[in-house]
Amino acid sequence: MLHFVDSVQEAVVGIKDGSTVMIGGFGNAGQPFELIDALLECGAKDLTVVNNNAGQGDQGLALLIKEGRVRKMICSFPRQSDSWHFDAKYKAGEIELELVPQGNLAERIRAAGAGIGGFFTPTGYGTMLAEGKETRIIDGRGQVFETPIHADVALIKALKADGKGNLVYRKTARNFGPIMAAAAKHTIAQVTEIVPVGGLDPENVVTPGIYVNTIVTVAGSGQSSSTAGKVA
Amino acid sequence: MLHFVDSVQEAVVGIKDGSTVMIGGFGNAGQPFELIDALLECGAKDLTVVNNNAGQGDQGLALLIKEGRVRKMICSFPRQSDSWHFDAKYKAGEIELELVPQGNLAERIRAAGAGIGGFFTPTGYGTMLAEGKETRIIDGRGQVFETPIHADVALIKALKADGKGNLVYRKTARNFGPIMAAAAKHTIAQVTEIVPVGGLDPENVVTPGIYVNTIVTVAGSGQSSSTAGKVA
Amino acid sequence: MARDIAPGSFVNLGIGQPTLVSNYLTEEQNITLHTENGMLGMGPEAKGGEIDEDLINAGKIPVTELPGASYFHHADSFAIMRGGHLDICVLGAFQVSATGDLANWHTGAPGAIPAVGGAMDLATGAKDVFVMMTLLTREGASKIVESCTYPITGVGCVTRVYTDKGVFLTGPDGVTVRETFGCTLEELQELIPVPLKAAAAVGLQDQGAP
Amino acid sequence: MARDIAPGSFVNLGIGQPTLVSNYLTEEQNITLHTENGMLGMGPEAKGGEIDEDLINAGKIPVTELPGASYFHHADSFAIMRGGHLDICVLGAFQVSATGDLANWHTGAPGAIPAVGGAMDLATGAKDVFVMMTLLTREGASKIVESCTYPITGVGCVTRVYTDKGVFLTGPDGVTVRETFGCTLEELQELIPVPLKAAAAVGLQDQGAP
Repeated sequence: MLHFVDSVQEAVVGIKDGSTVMIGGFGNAGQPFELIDALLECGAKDLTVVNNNAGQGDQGLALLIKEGRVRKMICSFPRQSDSWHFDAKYKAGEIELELVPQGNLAERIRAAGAGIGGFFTPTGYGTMLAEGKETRIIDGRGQVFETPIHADVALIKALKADGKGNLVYRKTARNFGPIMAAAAKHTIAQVTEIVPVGGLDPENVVTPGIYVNTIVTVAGSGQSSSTAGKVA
Repeated sequence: MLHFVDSVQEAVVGIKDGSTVMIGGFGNAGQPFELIDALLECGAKDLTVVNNNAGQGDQGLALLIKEGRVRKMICSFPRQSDSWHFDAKYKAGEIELELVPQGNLAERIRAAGAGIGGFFTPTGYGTMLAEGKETRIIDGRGQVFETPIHADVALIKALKADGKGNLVYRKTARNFGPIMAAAAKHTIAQVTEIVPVGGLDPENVVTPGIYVNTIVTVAGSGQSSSTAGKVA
Repeated sequence: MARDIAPGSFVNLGIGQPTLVSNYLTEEQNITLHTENGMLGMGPEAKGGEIDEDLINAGKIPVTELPGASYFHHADSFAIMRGGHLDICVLGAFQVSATGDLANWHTGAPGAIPAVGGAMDLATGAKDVFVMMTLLTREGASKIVESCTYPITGVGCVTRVYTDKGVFLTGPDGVTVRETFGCTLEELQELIPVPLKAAAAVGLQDQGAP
Repeated sequence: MARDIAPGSFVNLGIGQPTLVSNYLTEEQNITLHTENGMLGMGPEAKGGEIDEDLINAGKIPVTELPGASYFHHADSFAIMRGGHLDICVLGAFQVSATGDLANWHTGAPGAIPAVGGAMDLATGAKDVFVMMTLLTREGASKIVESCTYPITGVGCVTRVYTDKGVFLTGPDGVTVRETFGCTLEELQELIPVPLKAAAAVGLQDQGAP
């Protein structure tokens, strides 16, 4: 069932300790900052977080890590010039890291949403990141067996939702939103604007409403509201 | 490289005997009838054809089968009230059939385009269609190993192309077009209209031009030109 | 059956008989229909000037689009089914076994040309698989069986069977009778070659998802 | 290197140095740039009022959109890379082996936090992998090696190496020198610990795709 809620606090209220939480975004584009802040506020801990990175600077996911709420990160690129909170926890042995090539991360998330039990890919074959994994040669190429990444909750950001929960995104802020929405049991989307049913062209819907459970409007929440009109 | 050609005959000229040819469409929606007619005309034979069905009535794929050009069909639903040409060839032992559950067909085509070496799926587990296939239990569910379906050529129909080969489709005529375009070495698209570069909204492109090699305009070729204006 | 579908559900109605269920859905139920050829928000069959050859259902019948619809390609459409996102699919059947095996795609007769379409994906992927069928064949044999004699579509996938004589729940624990139409449990037991249990009087509506 | 990219190619330029290649591409070449965070038709870096936080490249730098661009989600974007649809990707490297193994993601130093991003997908997926690097480390060691001592990114994936001292083809047959910059083949051979072959004078442009 789809719910429209009035605040980000209300949106995250069901997230439990020990949950696996997917968080959309690549860099700042598509990061649901307000939902992450609400998650921090609600106090859920022992989280496994799936994101491309492991937090930047002193905001969002970085704070969640700093506060010790994240037991494990599944990501492709934790190390950045401003990933100091992750770096500190990692060096102190206080956070677990599952490092996944970015395309395997995307494909494993997609597999979870699509009901695929696992797949073989050439990416990572012969490297450290395939150590301990099943491999086989298919059509002459070495391939690694990768498994789906399911989640309890996804926090994503989109540009607009309609009354059926259909979503459209904006430019490269689309990134992980559509596949995380499909991979999580419960998807929470923050959007800049909610339009009536019929307000999105059915040809242009990116995430069908079947993948969305909770929607909250965050006024001017990135997906640059100033230029959003160009996209509609 | 992308080529715009003037006729469907010119579009199919490189298709060789023995090729694997994917043909888009589900029912009449999205069937590239004019390209199929041109394929019939060009005389290529010993074809393996991938389509959801095995031809209907006395047109398109059904004629290709009738004329003995198709050595093997890979499809999910060959038997229809008007699939008499396939039925006759099949009963005479003159055509090979690989029957694939429709979702496995779609996912195997998608896997080819996405560089996946194979995947496990619960669909078909424990049935006749999994006989002889590798299986394993994953998370308590029986699953079957399925392999990608690659093709030499895809013949698809879209609504519009821009000068970069980006495509948009119309309603349920989208069906197999996007995944076949990605799975084939050479994709030939018939479109109702070609618009200049910049004439499609980048947010709404369904098939990026990287997947398209040859484009031909077929005036009023389905994708109901009468109502097409509504979609733009 | 239509009234057993929870408000807000996403539902796929199989080709043929199951399609008729849509006539009994009310607007208040706010059900969204999926068609596996690439659409959510499918409306009723198209009539006259509404007919558009690019807008058809899985049975290749022209349909209409409701506000809030969306279109997607075949792999995305089957990902919805296979990923467990549909609440219910409704299918016809030749046979259903006591533990919910479904046979509905192939008679297995020699010379028959097999065709499967999306039946196996629906059977395996939907959260609940409802079957709609007459209880008996034309020859009077029960279609609820100990184990299917026709080639199966999916293992242990059916959760409810709606027939002309009663409604049955199937699953790991065998067959439970939820409702009878003009006959007693004992009369049903004479027709059906597997042990039937009577549903408890309360909580019946909650037993759909085993 | 820019002039070695065939007209109409689809290209991904890795983070850092390789990004600079875009400054040397001409309009006539009609090259389409891919960025793995979800776009084809990427334009130059955004300046001033063009900057849009929703439009960035894989290095998280604001970029622009060219006419004919398209956006897609991460799985679709990596399907383009992994499915073998990119003609060329250009990457930096710590080391390249004689047979084209690439090491560019991890120093393997104790305590270093590993980060891989899309490097393995690009290395494995593109039709041609071009490496751009100085031939020697700061300590004067050759980065073209018999076999990589750093953890590898991909096996046998590099087809060409562009350095300050020469251009090399790598593959199953070892290293071929295609071009030298201000030095002789013999001088290069003194720097590089694997046997070098001289390219035949003709047909060099065709040797990129083994």
